Amino acid sequence: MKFFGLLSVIIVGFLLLSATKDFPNWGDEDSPANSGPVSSFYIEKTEEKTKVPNMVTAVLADYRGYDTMFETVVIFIAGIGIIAVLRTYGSNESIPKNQVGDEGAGLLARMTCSLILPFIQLFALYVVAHGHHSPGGGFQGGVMLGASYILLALAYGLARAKSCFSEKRTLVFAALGIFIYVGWGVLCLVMGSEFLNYSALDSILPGGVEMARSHSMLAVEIGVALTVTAIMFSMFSNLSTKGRLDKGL
Amino acid sequence: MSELLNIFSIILILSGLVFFLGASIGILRFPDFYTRMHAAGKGDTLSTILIMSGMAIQVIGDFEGSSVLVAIKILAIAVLIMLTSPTSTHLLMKAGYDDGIIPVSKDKKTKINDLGGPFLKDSLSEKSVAKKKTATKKRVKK
Amino acid sequence: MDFILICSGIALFLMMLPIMYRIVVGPTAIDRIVAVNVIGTKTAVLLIIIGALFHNVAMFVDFAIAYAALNFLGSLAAARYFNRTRPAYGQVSQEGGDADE
Amino acid sequence: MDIIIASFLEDSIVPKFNYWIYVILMMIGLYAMITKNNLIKKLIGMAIFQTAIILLYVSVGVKADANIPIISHHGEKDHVEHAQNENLDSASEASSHHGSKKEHHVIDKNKFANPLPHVLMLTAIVVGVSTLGLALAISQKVHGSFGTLEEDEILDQLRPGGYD
Repeated sequence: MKFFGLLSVIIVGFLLLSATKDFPNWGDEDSPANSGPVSSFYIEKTEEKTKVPNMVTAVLADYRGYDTMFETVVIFIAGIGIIAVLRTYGSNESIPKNQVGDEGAGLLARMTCSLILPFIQLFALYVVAHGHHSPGGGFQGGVMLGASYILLALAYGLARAKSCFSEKRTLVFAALGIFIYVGWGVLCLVMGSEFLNYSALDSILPGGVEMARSHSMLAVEIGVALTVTAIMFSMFSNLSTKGRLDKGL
Repeated sequence: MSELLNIFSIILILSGLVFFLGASIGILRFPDFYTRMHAAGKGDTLSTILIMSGMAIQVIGDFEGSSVLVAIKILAIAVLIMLTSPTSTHLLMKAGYDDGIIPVSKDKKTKINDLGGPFLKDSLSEKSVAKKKTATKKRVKK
Repeated sequence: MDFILICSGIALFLMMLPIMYRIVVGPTAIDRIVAVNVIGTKTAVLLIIIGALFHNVAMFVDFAIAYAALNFLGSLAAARYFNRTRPAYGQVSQEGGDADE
Repeated sequence: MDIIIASFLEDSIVPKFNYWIYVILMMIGLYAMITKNNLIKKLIGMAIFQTAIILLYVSVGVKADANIPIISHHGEKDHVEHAQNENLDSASEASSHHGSKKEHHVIDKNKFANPLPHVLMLTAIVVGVSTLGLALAISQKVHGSFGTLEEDEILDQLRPGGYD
């Protein structure tokens, strides 16, 4: 088995490597991917049309809005799937009350976490809100914010984290994020344009068409960040307790 | 940037590299887990702080508004690592201690119970060890 | 100045190699995790140096903060995992599995 | 012989080293997925495979003299201004100094990396995290009902006549 596995892997690798001689060189500016009309349009026109210097955020939240919307739905479905697979309800008397993990990770870790947790959460909000001008956005900031709750659960025990971010609240937040995203698209529809065409919102948002698109991206990113935060924490708490949500890792 | 500041930052960066060399050799060469942890915790943190300070001085340059902000962020990373790296080393050390890793000693006679810690005399009982051993044996036989 | 930055970056990378050796052969699992932790903090430093080489530290510093914070999260989770599973060995084993992956 | 090796090195390894790295990473991941017996190790192989694909896409979007795809007007005045002065004619520069919002810099597309692969890979990473989480949940469930994560033992138990 090992031999055949190795043989097939080497054959696949050889085929792929023999195909690379038709590929563009490293750093080639005239390769089809780099000189194509789509990416040139994104680089040259994004800031003019949306007033967002970070092209990745602009392309992610505006030009490819459908893609990102269903990406958020994918995360939501993954979280729901994990809950459906793992979560067990009912009595948990069979678990012994040794609870090594319930009181957290000791005084030193608690002290450190209480010092750096506000910093991490503030930085996560900065990443979400400043994603137009610096690397960041909804996914990244959501992961940071979810990581802060995971840190809380690791240091103080899962019960403490659940008192801040209970299971019900997790699911509500996850659904709320998608609701914000889709609702923003429907708002565009109501204002007389296509779904997720933010330029229709210039009559209710200040600053003209470009700034309307920029602000809409911020709203959409906030929705993405809510969903990602909630689902990350839900994933951690379900996976680390085998779906019982009683004692932390 | 003044020449003096530049030289100062270069000295900071190079000294950080020297301390990191110590940490890396220590992690490579020390004989057992606890001493390796020693090298990792101290040398790593100090070298990070030194290099970060040097880079912050580099970035500040001619004291513009935005570059001061960047320098503050870099120093924030240094503070973050200064807080977190010893903490994680301590926690991992505690985990290894509870795990029953035996420290190396000259006469090689130190047993796990000699240290007087809350070791796994009863929790890692002989029964569970035997059970695990038979389970692995069963796998190997297959 | 660029020369010194490049040299220090390469030196950092070369000094990571012994630690990577420790990741590969480390006798215990916790050895490996400590080595990964050290490499994580050094990666944050390396990101700052790369940013200075690209004259764009303002952008790269955000990556470095995120990396440093998440690195601590990883080692804390590993420490909690090893701290919990082993002492609870005998008690948890009654429900079939001894540790969750 | 040396000449052949040297020309091979010069033609297909040095200018295309990113593909070599991605193929090697992908082979590691594929080997782990095929031959490893433990389900968690298979998942680790899958994660390495995804990383290789991400590396391929991102490395295709690299340009030689390019920076990250974020246009920065503020901050690092000296470098950015210096970089943009090369492709500014004097008229637009004068107007931009007046701070009028309508006038924009002419953006040289060779100064910025291709943003499209970054966006695609951002979504790919998100899908990777989702699938990995779900796969871990399912393997926990497998461990709960079979007591093991080794593939052959699970197959033994599933086979009719196996011990169970």
